[in-house]
Amino acid sequence: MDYTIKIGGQAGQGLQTIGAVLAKLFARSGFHVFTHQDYMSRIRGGHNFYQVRFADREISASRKVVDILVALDKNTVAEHLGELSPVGLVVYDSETVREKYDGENLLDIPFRQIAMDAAGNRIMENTVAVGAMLGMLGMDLETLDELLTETFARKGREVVDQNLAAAKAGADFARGNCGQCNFSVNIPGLTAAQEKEAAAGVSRAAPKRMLMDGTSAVGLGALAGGCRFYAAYPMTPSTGVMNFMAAQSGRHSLIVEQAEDEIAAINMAIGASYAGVRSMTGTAGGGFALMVEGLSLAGMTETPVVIFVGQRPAPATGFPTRTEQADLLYILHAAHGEFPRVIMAPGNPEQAYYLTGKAFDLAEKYQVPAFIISDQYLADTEWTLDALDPAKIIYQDYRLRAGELAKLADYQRHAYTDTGVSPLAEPGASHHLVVTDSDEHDEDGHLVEDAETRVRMVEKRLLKKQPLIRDQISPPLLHGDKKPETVIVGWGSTYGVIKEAVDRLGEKHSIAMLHFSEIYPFPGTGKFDYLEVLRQAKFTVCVENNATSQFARLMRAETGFVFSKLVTKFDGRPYLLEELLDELGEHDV
Amino acid sequence: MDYTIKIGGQAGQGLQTIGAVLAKLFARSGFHVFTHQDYMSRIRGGHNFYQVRFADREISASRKVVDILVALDKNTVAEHLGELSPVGLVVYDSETVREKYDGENLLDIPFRQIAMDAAGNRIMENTVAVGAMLGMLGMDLETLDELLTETFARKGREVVDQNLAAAKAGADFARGNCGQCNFSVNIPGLTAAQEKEAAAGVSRAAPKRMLMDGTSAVGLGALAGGCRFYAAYPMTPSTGVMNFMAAQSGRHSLIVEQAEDEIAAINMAIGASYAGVRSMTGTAGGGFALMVEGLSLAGMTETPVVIFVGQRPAPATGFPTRTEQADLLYILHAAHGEFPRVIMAPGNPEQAYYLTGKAFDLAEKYQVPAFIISDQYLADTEWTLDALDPAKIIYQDYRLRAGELAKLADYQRHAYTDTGVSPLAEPGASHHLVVTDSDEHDEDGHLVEDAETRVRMVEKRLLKKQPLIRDQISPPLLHGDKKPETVIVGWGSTYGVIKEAVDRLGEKHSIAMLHFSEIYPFPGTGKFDYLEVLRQAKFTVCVENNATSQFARLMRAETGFVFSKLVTKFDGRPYLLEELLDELGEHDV
Amino acid sequence: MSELESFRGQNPAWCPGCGNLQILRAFKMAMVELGLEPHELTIVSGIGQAGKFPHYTRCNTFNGLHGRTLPVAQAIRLANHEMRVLAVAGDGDCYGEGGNHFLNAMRRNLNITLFVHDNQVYGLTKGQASPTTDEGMITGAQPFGVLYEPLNPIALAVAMDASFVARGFSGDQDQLRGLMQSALEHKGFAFLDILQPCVSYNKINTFQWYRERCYPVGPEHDPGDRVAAFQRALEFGERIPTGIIYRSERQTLEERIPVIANREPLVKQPFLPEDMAGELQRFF
Amino acid sequence: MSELESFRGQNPAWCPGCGNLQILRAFKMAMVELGLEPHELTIVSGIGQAGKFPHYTRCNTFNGLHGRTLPVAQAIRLANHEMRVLAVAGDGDCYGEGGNHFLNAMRRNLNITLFVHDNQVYGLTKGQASPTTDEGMITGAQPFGVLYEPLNPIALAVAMDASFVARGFSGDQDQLRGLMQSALEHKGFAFLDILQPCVSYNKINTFQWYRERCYPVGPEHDPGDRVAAFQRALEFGERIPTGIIYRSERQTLEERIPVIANREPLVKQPFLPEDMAGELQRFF
Ligand SMILES: Cc1ncc(C[n+]2csc(CCOP(=O)(O)OP(=O)(O)O)c2C)c(N)n1
Ligand SMILES: Cc1ncc(C[n+]2csc(CCOP(=O)(O)OP(=O)(O)O)c2C)c(N)n1
Ligand code: SF4
Ligand code: SF4
Ligand SMILES: [Mg+2]
Ligand SMILES: [Mg+2]
Repeated sequence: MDYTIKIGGQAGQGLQTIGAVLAKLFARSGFHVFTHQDYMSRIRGGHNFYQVRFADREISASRKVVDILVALDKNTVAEHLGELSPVGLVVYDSETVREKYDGENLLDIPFRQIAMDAAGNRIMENTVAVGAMLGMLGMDLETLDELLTETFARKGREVVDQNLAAAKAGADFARGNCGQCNFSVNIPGLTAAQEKEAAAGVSRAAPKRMLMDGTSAVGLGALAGGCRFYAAYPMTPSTGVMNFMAAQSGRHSLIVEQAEDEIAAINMAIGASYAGVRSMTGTAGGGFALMVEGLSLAGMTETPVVIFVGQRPAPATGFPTRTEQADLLYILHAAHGEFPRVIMAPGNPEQAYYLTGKAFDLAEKYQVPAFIISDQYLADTEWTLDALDPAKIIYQDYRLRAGELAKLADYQRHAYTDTGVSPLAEPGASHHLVVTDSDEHDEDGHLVEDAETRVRMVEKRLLKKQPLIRDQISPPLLHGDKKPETVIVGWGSTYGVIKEAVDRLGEKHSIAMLHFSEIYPFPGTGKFDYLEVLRQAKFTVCVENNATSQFARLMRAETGFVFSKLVTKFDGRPYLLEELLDELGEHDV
Repeated sequence: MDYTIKIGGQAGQGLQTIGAVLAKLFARSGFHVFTHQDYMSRIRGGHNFYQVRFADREISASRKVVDILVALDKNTVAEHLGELSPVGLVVYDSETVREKYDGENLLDIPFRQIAMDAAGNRIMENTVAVGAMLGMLGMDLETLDELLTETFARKGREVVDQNLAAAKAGADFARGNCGQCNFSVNIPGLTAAQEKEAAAGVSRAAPKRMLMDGTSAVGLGALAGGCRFYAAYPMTPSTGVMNFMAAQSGRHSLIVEQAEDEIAAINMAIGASYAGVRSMTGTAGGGFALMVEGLSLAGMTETPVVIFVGQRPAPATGFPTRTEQADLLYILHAAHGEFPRVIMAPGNPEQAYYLTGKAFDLAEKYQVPAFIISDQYLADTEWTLDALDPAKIIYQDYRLRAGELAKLADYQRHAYTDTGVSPLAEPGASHHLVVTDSDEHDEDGHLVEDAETRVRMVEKRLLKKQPLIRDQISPPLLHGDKKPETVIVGWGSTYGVIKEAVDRLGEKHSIAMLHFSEIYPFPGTGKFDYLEVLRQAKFTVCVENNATSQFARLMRAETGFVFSKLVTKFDGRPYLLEELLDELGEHDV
Repeated sequence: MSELESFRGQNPAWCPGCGNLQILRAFKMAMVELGLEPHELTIVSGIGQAGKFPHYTRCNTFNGLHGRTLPVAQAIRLANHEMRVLAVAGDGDCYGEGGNHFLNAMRRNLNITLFVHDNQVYGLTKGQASPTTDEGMITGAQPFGVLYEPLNPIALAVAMDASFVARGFSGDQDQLRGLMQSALEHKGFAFLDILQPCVSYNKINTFQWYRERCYPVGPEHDPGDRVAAFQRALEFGERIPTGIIYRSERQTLEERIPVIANREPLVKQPFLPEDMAGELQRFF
Repeated sequence: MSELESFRGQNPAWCPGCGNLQILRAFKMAMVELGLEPHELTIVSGIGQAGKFPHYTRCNTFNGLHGRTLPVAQAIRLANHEMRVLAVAGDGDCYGEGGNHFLNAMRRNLNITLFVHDNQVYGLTKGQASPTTDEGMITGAQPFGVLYEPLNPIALAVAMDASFVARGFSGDQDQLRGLMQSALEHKGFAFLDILQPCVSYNKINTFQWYRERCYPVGPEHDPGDRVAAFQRALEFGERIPTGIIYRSERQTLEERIPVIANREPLVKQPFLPEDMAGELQRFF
C-alpha cells in the first residue's frame, strides 16, 4: 500500500497542524512516511498545501497522485482535483469552503459542526479532520490518543479528551459516510525482535522509527557536533534552524544570538570560535551573500566555523518559500582569495544529522569553514528513519586549553607545521597570547608584508591542508545495480526522488543512483572509483533542481567527465516521483 | 637599448614623483616605457619602490635587473644592490641616506645640497635627482622644460625656472662625476611621416605615444562608455578609479558618491541605473564580497550595471597594496541564483580602455551586470601606447525615453521577447509605470509565486540572453607563431609579461601566447578555433598570478581542455620577465 | 488629476486587520489630495510585509532587497531630481538590516521621503524580534524574551539631525494622511515612523495598546527645538507622542552638487562623447 | 603585575606625529595602572590605521575586517565573560562601514569597551572623507568638499542610550588615560571617542585645532541626565566637550542570558554529549 493525503487551504487555516499530526500518527503506526510542503510567502490567505505520503515499504519522495485531498477552501478543490488517483477522494466541509460539490469522489464532512457537537469548540475542526482520515483509512485511534496525551501533557487530560472526542466523531462520520473508501491499510509486519518487545509490553506493536525533517536534523547534528554558539539573522528557509537552536538554548550550554544582519552573524560566529567555543551561523543564499567577506576572514584567520545555507529560488529575493539547488558553485567559490573549505550537501534528514556533525569535526580539526547546504525542500520534508546514533558523530576537542597550554614554552597561533594545521589555543587560558589577523601575518599572527612569509602561509593554510581534508571526504553513494548501464547522478536534496526512481526503474533495467552528499573537497576515487562506474555506463544523467546543471559543471572541472544528459527543473518546486520518471523515461533507461 | 631605473625609499619621500616624471619624460622623448610600483600599506616610512623601464622597442613588463638604482634611504641599497646590471649604478645622497658607501658603482650625489645651491630650496631635491638621471643618460633638458611648464602652469614661470635650475645642476653634477656611466641612449628613429611633421615644426621629433596606467584607462573607458554615476567606498586598488571619476565630475555630467559601505555603493549604482543613467561601482575583492547580494539584485531586476573589481592578495584583508589574480572564479560565480553576467579582464591600459567601454555597451544592451577585473599591478603600471580612439567604443542609448515611450500603448518592464531583452524605460518620462522587483515577477514587474511564470522568466532572463551575449565576446588573442608548438595561456594583467616572454622565446622556438581578456560568457570557438591551436600544440602552459590556477580550472569546466603545465605565483608580487622566463625555461619551450 | 482608482494595485496579501492596510489607504488618499499621478512617484521598498506595499498600489516601483531601500532611493533621486521618491521599509528592514543606510541618508539630506511601517516585529519571517520590539517579548528566536534595549527611531533621527522627523499611527488615519503629505512636501529627507499593529505576531503592541498611548503633540511642542524634540522622543511607553517631532531647514544634497544644482536632472543631461576625447589629451 | 615593557609590540608604522601614537601610549599606561596583564585582555580591531593598534602592543588579538570589530568583540565576550574585551576602531571603521554594528552594540550592552580613534578622515586609504569629516573639506574623492552633515557620535550614542559615553583627545594624556580606565572598568558597553590628529590627511582638524577647542566637562555636568548629555553632545565646533558625557546603570547582556548569567563562561562549561541523546527521543 502507498497512499498520499494532501491537505490544502489558506495560510493560517491550520493545515500544517493536520499534516504534522497525520505524519506523526502514521510514523508511530509503523508506516514509512514522507511529507512535503508548499506554501506562499504570506501569513494569511493564499494557497498552501501539505502532502503526506505513507506506505508499508520505504519511500523517499512525493508523488503526483493524491488519494485523499483535504480541501480547506474552494481553491484547493479547483487546483488539485485533477491529481486524484482512481480511488481518490476529496474531503471538505461545505460550511468552511462555502460550496457544495456534486460527484461521488467529493465527500462533504461538516468538520466544524462535528467539532461543535462533539467537543463544544469549533477550533477542534482540524482534529475532526484528522479523525476523519483515520476513519476513512480504517485505523484505530489508539496512537492518536497517545500522541494527544503527549502533546497536551501540560494542558491536562480534559483537553486531550475533548480532542479525542472530536477525532472519534470525525472518524465515525467518515466510516459511516464514505461509501467510496477503498483504502486498505495494513500495519507493516514486525520483525522478530519487535514482536518480542511488543509481547513484553515494552512498546506498541509497530517498529520504532523516527520521523524527522531536515531542519531538526541539522539542529540535532549541530548539538551532537558540540555547537555552543549560533548567531543568525532570520531568513527562510534557514530560520527553522535558528528557532530550533533557540529552543535548545534553555536546555544546553548554547547561546543563540539574533544578529542585526548577516554580516554581524558570521563575524559573531567567528568571534565566538576564536574565543574557544564551536560555533555556527545559518542563512539562505541571499543572506550568505552578506557573509562572503566574513567567510574570507575565517579562511585567513583559520577560525573554524560552520555555515548552514538553505538555498531558495533566486536571484535576489526570488521565491522566498520555495526550493532550488542553484547556490552550489556560488558557495564553493565564494570569497576573495584562496583557502580551503568543506561542503556537505545532505540528501535526507539522516545525512543532515551525521554530516552536520562531521562538518563540525572537520571545521575544528582543520580550522576551516565548513558548509552544510540545504534547501527549502530538505528543510521541510519529513522522513521516517531508523534511530540516529549520536555516538557515530566524532567529537574531539582539538584546541589547546588551560592545562596543556600553560605547559608550552612558546605558543604561536599560526606556527608552520607539516600538516599546515597550527595549534589553536583558547585566549586567556594561559599567559600565551592568541593573536590573529585578517592581513597576511607571520607565525605569531602579526601583520607582515614580505613575499617569503606570504608564500609559506599560503602553503600552510591552503596547499598543505587541502589534500588532507580531501582524504576525509567520503565517496558518493552508489545505490542500485553495481555495474549499471545507466547512472543517475544527483547531489543534496534530490537524493530521495532519484533513489525511488532508480528503485522503480531498477526492476526492469540495469540502473543505479550515484549521490554526492560530501561535495568538497571533491571526493577522490581512491576509496571508490566512481568515475570508473560512470565511464563504464552507457548512459549517464545528472539531475539537478536548477537551470544550469551546476554539479555537472563542477564534475567536468574536477574530473573531466561529461554526462550524456542533463535534467533540470527550476520552477521553484521539487521533483515529484512521476516527474522524474517522465524525464528519465523519455530516454532508454 | 633597454634600461631600468628603480627609485626606492620610504613612503612619503616623494619617490612616486620622481618615477612619474621620469616615465613621462621618457615617453615624451619617444621611448617605449613600462613602469611598475611596489608599496606598503602605510603612509610614511617602510620600503617602497617605483621601477621605470624604457627602451627603443616595445616592452611590456618589468625586469629583475636594474641599471640605475636611486636610493632615497639606506634600506634601498641593502635590498636592491644585488639587482644591479653589469653597467648598473646606485645613486644616492649620503646626507639623506646617512651613509657613505665605497664602491665604484655607488655614486653619491648631494641632491639636497645641490637643490639648496641651485634653487635655494631643499624640496627641489627630487628634481635634482631627475636632472641627474638625464645627465647620466646623456639626455637634454628640453622635454623636462616642456613638462615642468605644463605641470606648474598655474604656479608661474618662476617655479618652473627654479625647478629647471635644480634639474640642470643635477644633470651637470652627474655628467661631471659619473665616470662609470656607460649608458647609451638614442632617441628612437622616426617614421617618415613623423619626420615630415617634425620638419614642418608641427611636433617635436619623437613619435606621439600616450603614457597611461590601468586606473586611468578604466576611468577613461567608463567616461567614453557613457558612465554618469559612480558610487563606491574606498578600497585599494580600486580607489584610484573613484578618485579619477571624482576629478572628472566637475567637468562632465557625472555624479560620484562615496557610499557609507559597499552594500550602499552597489545598491546606489543600481538605483541610478533604474532611474535612467549608466552607472558603475568599483571596489576590491573584499569590498565586492559586500556587493554580492546587490549583484544578484541587478541580475533579477535586469538592471544594467558595471562593476570594477581590483583584485589584491587575499583572503580577507590580505596584502592591501599588492597584487594577485585570485578572484576570477569568485566573481564568476558570485551571488545566489542564476543569471547572465559579462566579465572583462583587460591585460593592459589599452584593453582596459576599450573593454570598459564594451562592458557598458553590453550591460546596457542586455541589461546585465558587467565586470571589469583588474588588480593592483594593472592599476599602477604605466605603458606607452598609441593614441586611443574613443570612436571605437560603441555608444548607443538602448533605453526608451520620453518621446518613444509616450507613443506606446502598453509598457511592461519585463515583457517576454524573442531575445529575452525587455524594453527598459526611464521612469517618469511618460505615464507608463516602470516596475521591477527582487522577487520573481511577471511581465509587469509585480511579484508572483506561480511555477509557470518562474520558468518563463528564467528562460527570458538567463537562457535566451546568455547565448546572445556570448556571440558578442571576442576570442582570445593569439600572439606569436600561428601554429605554435608551445602555447602560453594567460588572462588579465599577465598579458604584458607573457607577451614579452613569448617574443623572446619566439626567436628560437615555435611559441605563441593565447591571452584571454574577454572571459565570460566564455568565448566560443566560432570566430577563432583557439581550442584547435591548443590541441595541436605539444606543450601548453597556463600562467597565473594565483595559487590554484583558476583560469585553468575554468578552461576545463568550459572546454574540457587540460594544460600540460601550470605556472603560479602567489607572493603578492607580479611576474618579472626573468622570473617567467625561468619558469618556462625549465621546460623545453 | 488622479483619483483613488488610479492607485489600485494587486490585492494585498496582508492579514486581515493588519495595520499595513490602513497605511496603504492613507497613502492613496494623500496622493490624491496632493494631486499626484502614479508616474510622478517612484516607490522603493525592501523585503518584509511593508516591502510589498508598492505592489498594492500603482507607481513606478523598485522593490529591492531587504534593508537596502535607502541607497536605491537616494540614487534615483540623484539621477533624477525631478522625480519624487518614496522609500517604504519595515522596522526590521530600516533599523535592523538597513541601519547603516538610515544613518547616512539622514546625513545626506536628499529630498526623499521614508515611511517605516513599524510593527515592532519581523512580520514576514514570522515573528522574530525587530530592533523596536519591546524588551521581554518572547518569540521563537528569543525564548527568554528580548534582552536588548529597543532602538528609539525618533531619538536616533533627532540625534542625526534628520530634517523632518515624525511619528504616525495607522489607526489615526486623518493625522497619518496629513503627516504623509507634510513628509512628501518637505524639502529634504523626511522620515515618518508609522506605528502599525501586526495582528499575527505582535500580541503586545496591539491596536488597542497603541490607541491608548498615542497622542498628537500639541502646538506647545516646537519642532524647531532639537533638545525639546529629543526630550519628547524619549517618551515611549505609557504615552507615545505622534505628529511632527522635529523639523529643520537645511540645504538638500541635490542643491549642493554642482553637476545638478539648479540644472537639469542628470538623466536629462545630454551625453557628449566629444567631451571625452579631450580627456585623452592629458596622457600624451 | 605588568609593566610598560610587557605591552611592547611591533614598531608602529604610523606617521611621525600621528595622534595614534599618543593613544597607544595612554593605553599602555592605563593597562599598567589597572594592573592588567597582556593575556587578560583581548583586543579586537578592524582595518584602518587604528586597526593596527593591537600589533603595536601585546594582548590577545583578533584583527578582523574593516568595520566589523564589534560583532567579533561581542561574541568573544558572550563566549567568555571572564575575558576583558576592547574593540578598537577608526571613525570610518565604526561610523562608516560598521555603523549598523555600532547601533546594535549599544542596544546589547555587553560589558566591553570601544575606543574609536576619531581623526575625522580615512587615514589608511589616503584621505577620503569619513562620517565625521567636517563639511566642506576637500579631498580626492570629494572635489567639491564634503556635502553631508557630519555624524555626531556622542549625540548618537546618547540617543541610543549607550551606558557609557565619553570623549577624549590624544593630546590630553592624563585625561585620556583616566577615561580609558573608567571605560575599561565600566560595567556595560563603554564607548570612548578619541579625537586624534591625522598629520598626513586632515589639515583642518589639527592638533592645534583640537587643543584650542577641547575642554573637559566640569562637575556641573551630570552624566546621569540624558537630556543634558544630549545638549552637551550637540556642542562640536568652537568648543568641544571632553570627559564622560553620559553614563547609566543597566543590566549587561551577559547578566541576562540564563545560560551564562551567574554561571561559568560558556567556553568553560563542559560539553555533555549524553545530553544530546535525549533530544533525539522527541522524534520517535
Ligand atoms: C538579506 C536578507 N536577510 C533576511 C531576509 C529575510 N527577511 C525578509 S523580511 C524580514 C524581516 C521583516 O521584518 P520588517 O522589516 O520589520 O518587515 P515586516 O514584515 O514586519 O513588515 C527578513 C528578516 C531577507 N529577505 N534578506
Ligand atoms: C570592506 C572594506 N572596504 C574598504 C576597505 C578599505 N579601507 C581600509 S581602512 C579604510 C578606512 C580607514 O578609515 P578609518 O576607519 O577612519 O581609519 P584610519 O585609517 O583613519 O585610522 C578603508 C576604507 C577595507 N579594508 N575593507
Ligand atoms: S504578519 Fe503582521 S505585519 Fe504581516 S501582514 Fe500579517 S498582520 Fe500584517
Ligand atoms: S595617515 Fe594619519 S592616521 Fe594614518 S598614521 Fe599617518 S597621521 Fe596617523
Ligand atoms: Mg516589522
Ligand atoms: Mg579615521
